[in-house]
Amino acid sequence: MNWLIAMLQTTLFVALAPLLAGWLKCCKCRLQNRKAPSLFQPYRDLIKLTHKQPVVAGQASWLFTIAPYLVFSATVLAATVVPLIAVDLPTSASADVIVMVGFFAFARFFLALAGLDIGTAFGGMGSSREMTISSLAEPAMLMAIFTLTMTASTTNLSVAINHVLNDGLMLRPSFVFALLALILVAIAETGRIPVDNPSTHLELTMIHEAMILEYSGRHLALIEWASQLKLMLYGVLIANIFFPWGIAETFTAQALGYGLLAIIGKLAVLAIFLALAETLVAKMRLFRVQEYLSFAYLLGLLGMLSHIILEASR
Amino acid sequence: MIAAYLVLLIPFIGIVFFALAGHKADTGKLNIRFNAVCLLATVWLAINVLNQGTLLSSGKAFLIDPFNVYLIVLTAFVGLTTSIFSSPYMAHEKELGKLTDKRLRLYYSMYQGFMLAMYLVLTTNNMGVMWVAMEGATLATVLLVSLYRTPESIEAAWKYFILCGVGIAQALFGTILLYYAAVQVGDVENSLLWSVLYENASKLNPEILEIAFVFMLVGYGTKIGLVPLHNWLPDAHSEGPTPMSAVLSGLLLNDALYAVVRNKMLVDGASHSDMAGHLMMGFGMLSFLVAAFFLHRQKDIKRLFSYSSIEHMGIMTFAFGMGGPLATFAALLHMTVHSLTKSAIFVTVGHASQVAGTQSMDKIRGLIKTQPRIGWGLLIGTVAIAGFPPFGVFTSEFLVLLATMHSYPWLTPLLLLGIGIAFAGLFRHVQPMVYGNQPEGQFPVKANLWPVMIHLGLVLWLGLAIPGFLAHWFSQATLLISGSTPL
Amino acid sequence: MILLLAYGAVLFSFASGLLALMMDQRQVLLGLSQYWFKTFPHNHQYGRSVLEGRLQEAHYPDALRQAVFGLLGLSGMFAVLAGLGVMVGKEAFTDQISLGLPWLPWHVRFDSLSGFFYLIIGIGVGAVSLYGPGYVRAYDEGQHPFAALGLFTGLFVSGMLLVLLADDAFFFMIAWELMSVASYFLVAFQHENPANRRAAFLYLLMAEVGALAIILGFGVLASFSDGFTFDALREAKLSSTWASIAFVLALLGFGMKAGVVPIHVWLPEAHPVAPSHISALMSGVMLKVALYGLIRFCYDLIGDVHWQWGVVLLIVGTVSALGGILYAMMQVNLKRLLAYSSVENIGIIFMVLGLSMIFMDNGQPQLAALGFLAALFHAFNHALFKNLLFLGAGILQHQTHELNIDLMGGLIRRMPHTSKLFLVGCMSISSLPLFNGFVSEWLAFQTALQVDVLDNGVLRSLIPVAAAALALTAALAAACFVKVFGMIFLGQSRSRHCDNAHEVDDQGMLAGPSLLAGLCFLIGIFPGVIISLLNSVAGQLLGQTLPNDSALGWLWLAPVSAKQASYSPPLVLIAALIAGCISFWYLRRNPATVMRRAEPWDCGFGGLTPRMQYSCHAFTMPFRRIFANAWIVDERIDKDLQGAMDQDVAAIRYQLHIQDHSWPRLYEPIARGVDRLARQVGRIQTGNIRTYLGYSFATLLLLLWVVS
Amino acid sequence: MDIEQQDFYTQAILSLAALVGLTSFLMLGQGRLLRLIFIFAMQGFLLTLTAALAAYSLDNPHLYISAVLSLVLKVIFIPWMLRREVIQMQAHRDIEALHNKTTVMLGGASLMVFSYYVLHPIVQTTSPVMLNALAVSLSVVLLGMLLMISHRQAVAHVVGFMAIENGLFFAAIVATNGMPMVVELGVAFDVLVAAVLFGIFFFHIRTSIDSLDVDRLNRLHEVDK
Repeated sequence: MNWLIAMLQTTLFVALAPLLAGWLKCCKCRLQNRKAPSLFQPYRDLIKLTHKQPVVAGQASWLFTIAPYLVFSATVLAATVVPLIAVDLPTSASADVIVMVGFFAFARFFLALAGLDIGTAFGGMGSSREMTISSLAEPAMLMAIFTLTMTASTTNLSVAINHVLNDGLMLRPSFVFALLALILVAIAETGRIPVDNPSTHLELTMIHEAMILEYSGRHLALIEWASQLKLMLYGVLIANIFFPWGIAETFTAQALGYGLLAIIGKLAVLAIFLALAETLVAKMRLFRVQEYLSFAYLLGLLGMLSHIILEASR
Repeated sequence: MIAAYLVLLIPFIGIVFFALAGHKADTGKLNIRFNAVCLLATVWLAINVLNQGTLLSSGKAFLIDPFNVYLIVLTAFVGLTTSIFSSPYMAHEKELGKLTDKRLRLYYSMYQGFMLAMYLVLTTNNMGVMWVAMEGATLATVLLVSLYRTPESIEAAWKYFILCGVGIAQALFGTILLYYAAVQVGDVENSLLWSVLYENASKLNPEILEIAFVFMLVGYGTKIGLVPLHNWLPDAHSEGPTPMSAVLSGLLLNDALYAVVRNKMLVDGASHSDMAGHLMMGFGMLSFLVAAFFLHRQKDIKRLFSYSSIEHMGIMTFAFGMGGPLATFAALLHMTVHSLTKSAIFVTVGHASQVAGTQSMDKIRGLIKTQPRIGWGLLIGTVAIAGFPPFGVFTSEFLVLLATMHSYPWLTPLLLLGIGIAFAGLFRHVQPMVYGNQPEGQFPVKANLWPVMIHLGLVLWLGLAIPGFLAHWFSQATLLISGSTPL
Repeated sequence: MILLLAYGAVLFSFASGLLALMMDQRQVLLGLSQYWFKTFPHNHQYGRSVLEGRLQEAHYPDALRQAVFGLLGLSGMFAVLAGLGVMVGKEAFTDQISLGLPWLPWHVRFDSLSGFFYLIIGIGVGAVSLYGPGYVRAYDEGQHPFAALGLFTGLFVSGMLLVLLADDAFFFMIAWELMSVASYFLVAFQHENPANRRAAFLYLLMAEVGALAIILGFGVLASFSDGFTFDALREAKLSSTWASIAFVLALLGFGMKAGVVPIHVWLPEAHPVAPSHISALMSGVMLKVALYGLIRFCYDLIGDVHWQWGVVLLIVGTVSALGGILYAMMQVNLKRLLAYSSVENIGIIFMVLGLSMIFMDNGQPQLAALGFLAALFHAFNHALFKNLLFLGAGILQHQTHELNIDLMGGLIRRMPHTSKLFLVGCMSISSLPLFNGFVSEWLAFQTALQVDVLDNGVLRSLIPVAAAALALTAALAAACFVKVFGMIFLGQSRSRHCDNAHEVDDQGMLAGPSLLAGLCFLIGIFPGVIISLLNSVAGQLLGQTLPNDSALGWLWLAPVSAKQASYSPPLVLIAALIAGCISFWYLRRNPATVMRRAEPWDCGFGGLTPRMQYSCHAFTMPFRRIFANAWIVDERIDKDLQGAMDQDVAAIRYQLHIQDHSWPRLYEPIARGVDRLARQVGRIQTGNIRTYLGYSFATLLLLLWVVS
Repeated sequence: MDIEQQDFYTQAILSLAALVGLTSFLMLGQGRLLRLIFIFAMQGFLLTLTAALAAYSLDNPHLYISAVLSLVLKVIFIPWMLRREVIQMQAHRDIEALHNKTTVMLGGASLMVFSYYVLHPIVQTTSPVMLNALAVSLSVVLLGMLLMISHRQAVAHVVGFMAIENGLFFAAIVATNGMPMVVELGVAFDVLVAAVLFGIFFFHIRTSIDSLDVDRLNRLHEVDK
């Protein structure tokens, strides 16, 4: 039963991801005084892509064709770890938050390799930048997460969320810092403004898009889906770690339903904030990103230190 | 005891014989035979000592105890292997026209003369005779250093002569002081006999003995090559014929150190301060460090290894000075393995410079490719002398280091520094010589490398396991010198 | 029995070395065999024909190489068996060999710790013995005699094995130096290249200095005890200061061999120039032996570790990890890069070991055991994947005669098997989930996150920072190996050599790496096997094992408690397979969407050329900008100008030279200082005899003044 | 110690010691080779006298042998040989200008004081006469070295070397009434051989550097020029 719920949750995760992307796009368009596409446009795009014949560069190797599947699977696996609507699911015990970061690394590894496979300048550029940014973002993210895990003295996300839930509403300075750090990292990792712009194909500013420039058809669909999933993952992380209320602690239909509603609500609000930020802030130069990320790292560090100095029991 | 007389008699005959017939074609082989017989005699002597313990001749003129018996065998052994090496070497030199018949006669005669002096230094019980023999060794070798009659070799020989002569004169003054101290407490006739002195050591006047020791140390120390009395050593080693360098490094330095240690035993018996030991430690450490730096600046291959000899003599002096069973044992072992290794190295060095036609290290290249045996011999020899196991030099250096750590821990950084620098100095020069491609116009020479292999084999054996009888002698000698055994 | 296996491993490796010497002695062997069959003519007809066939001139070299590596393989197998046996048996064996000093025979002790490292060596040697025959065939016998290579390989392996067996300081040092010297000769094997000579010299020099430091470390312990046997040294009662001095000496000595920053410089010089299977052994195995030495020295001999040492290790490890990977990233020589990456991994191991020490001294033996376990596990993993990568690099060098990453490219199509094996290595070393590297890194994080139990505020804030540095290291490693794999195997070929490259013919050369790759994956999925073995090591050394790590069943990894953290690689693998299969099946079911090949997008400029690809330097440019101070970067762009007023650029040359900070900061000053001092000292030797007499005179007067 | 209270032997020994010391000083300041050799022969003669006196007073016959040895070697043979070589090599006209004669002489004087200082501890165990004699012989040894250090002529070096030997000889006679016979003979033999070798070397050096100036023997050095 628990396993079923876990699978259901994962499926839900995968299924809802394009919706979040659509909602985000909607919000953004509204904020920019443009006419918004349908909320379900991402689904249509994905379906369209899967029906197309994929065109692959002549010199592409097997790695190029297998990479999208790997990227997608790894992201899905990451999704199994993160509690979406309920805690204490068995899947979240099979891997903890460090493994989740590992899954992200896995996906990125293959995406970057795929970018290099064809031998175009764009692919190399994208891979290089992606690896740079992510290698800076990863420690910052772990720093933020460690603050949480040290508070709850576990790396198991589900247990940690439980811990926050049980503690009730407490103002922890460390959480504030960690939250900010995690938001900054999430923006960088999911390729949003001001680090990257998902909607640009301007040659010199692309990061994520440059890597996947050669993809088409179902391969592109998988990669797009994976990145939507990743966006949602980060959203859920932020929402459920720092504002876990509403998540189901028992596996009754009612609790699960509440959980679902709660997370949808939280994500909707988060997306609005993100859209707002993307509208207000301009994309920064590539070599400013390190300052941005080191700021995130600093926040994470501050969170950690404030946990140790201000909050720890001894 | 007959064996001891035999050991002295054979080289004496050798001197006369070769002085008359040293230029004949097969003299080299004859020289080998003389040395071989001598080695047999020393082995016989050693067996006697092993069976009967310390031997004292009837007139007390000769004393064979565990401290010198192994040095005697070692001397005979190195003398033999070096003569094996010198036979083709000298023939080659004669072919090149560097030597005449007359000089060959001189060479072989003085070779035996040197051996005689060495045996006499070791076997005699009389400190005066020891001095005479030591001076005799200088006299025997000084003309060999200038054998090639080049300006450099004459200069080197002159410096060797004057510095060692003056130095050793100080040792005589020390001996006179020793005698002076001894006649005040004992009978006049036997007062210079070491065995008598050693028995009466506690009665001797410590102040006189300390002053005497200073003279001895400066005197014999010149022959050991202790810095700053060492200046003759690299010159003499580099300019003389290579077999001479091999025996100088392998034997003469040892014997001089032997003389110093004999005297130190007396001083230690008389005085309870550690003055003698501390002086030796100071000199040893200084020589070791300075020689290590000198290694970096060498251009001549034989000079390089002569500085390495200074360095190792420094270690031994240091270890003897430190006293204590462990350090003494280490020093005794080091004497053995250093002699074996260094003479082996000089053999390969001799051939290497014949291969390249020069002693200048810049011009010696690619030995392994030219003549693998010489190249590998030099390389392995250097590895051994640098103190890498499983060669015996490692064992002794290991023990010295540990003993130092135990007694004078604040000196260990200096030792560490010195060994590291010396090692770098050796290898930065040796590596380019043995490695690399064969240069144009460099061809193999006829060489007999059995001595090298035997020596290195022995050093390897000593590094892996010290045979029982040798261990017994070492520990007896350690007992004699330091008052207790490491066992 | 197990001890016999252990001895067998040593003897076989030794025998393989000796057998290699027979390369030039075919006639002797022929004579011997004829004599043998003449004496016993009746039996062994079959054996005779085989043997004589092998001894024919045409077959002899190959047969001998096979035999030598076969013996080495046997040695590896015995080592694995002995190691497993002792760890499973949880019992220590002691023995004495009557060699050595008269009052100190060689003491031998074989316990779980030795056993674990035996296992590492055994696997490494086993893989190399499969790989070796094919690899060394390429050497020209006249130029690079196999006798030397085989002899020193055998000695090297037996030296490493003996280090693990040693139970007294003297024997330990002999074995240790045997290992160093033998590997020195291997580094110098192709000595006609100046780079080899330089590397060999540097290596031997640092090995020597390190060994001296170790001897002194033993000396400190021996000063407070009576004897050199490890039993005696364990009894030594040290004051805290002396214990710390001993620790620093040991760290210096073993760290020099292990290659921690800043005493790592021999590593990136020596590993690239040695034959690849030797670099694999050096990097994959020998560095672990150094680690063994440190563990033996600190945990076993000194006994009670201080948390301050842990902090030192943590800092040294962090610096090495970050420094190592940053330097690695900038390299274009593949083996040099791998060598720097070894520095990084050793750094990680040291970090975790430091954590273990900190917990140990703070009364948390269980967490100490966790850290210890993580460190050893990472050592094991590193041995596997670094061995794999070096062997892969050897294949590449063998096939393309090239080690410069910037001149490779597109090999995934020409060398499909190699590329797959190499990919496994890259994934493991980048610590991606499902592979072994990840497990140990995960354990390392788990250790670091237990910092809450400590009281000391400094430690509590230091350790998380170190953990973040570890995260950064891992991410950088991933970037680095994306570069490596991408530049070598992906894209288009950048040189003629690579155009003509093809897959290796020799099955053995693929079998060795395949073995390692398989282990990388298997252990990534079933880490419990190694952990239970390691538990026996920790139990014997620290007296503490991890709590029932099998509480959740053998599928799970829960080092502290299931509540705190758990990881189940098999489940993850299953889930990944499910997700992958579903998506694969779903998307490919429509036959109309068959893949079509076309030209890649070239912005309309008419065809891509290999020169348009990102190169190594281009790929790492952002890192170079961001971590600018980590290297000494010398970047130069020369333009050839032509035309009127010199305004047209005809050609651009780009030069990049990247140097390690430790050279100009540490080593060059030392070298200059020695040279300067040597020059000063040389002034003693003036050549004037009167000066010399003056020295003698002054010495005499001085001494007389001193004694009177 | 009052010299009036000593017996005649002691008085004579002390006077001879003073004379030996004086000859050493004279040699130290001497720049002309032939005169140097002459003073050296004088010193040898004084030693012969001392040995003979000691032999006579102490009734020690083997000291007579020492006296004869020293007469033959140090008064006759070596000076004769040196003189012959110097004249043969046309070196007797060379006058060596000592740069800082005063300093050297003062240094010599302080060496004498130093010798007393060094040997002073011995005074407890022995008569002051012995101390004086030993101190003089030590200073002769040291002055011999100083002679070698300050002179550049090879011949002067040989003289210095032999002067050191003289100091030792003097010490041996005065302090211990001579060494055991075998040692005496051995030493004498060594000195003889050394003297012969020196002769050979003069010839070699002369042919190789065309001079007997030891400062020109400086090919083997390790100083960066």
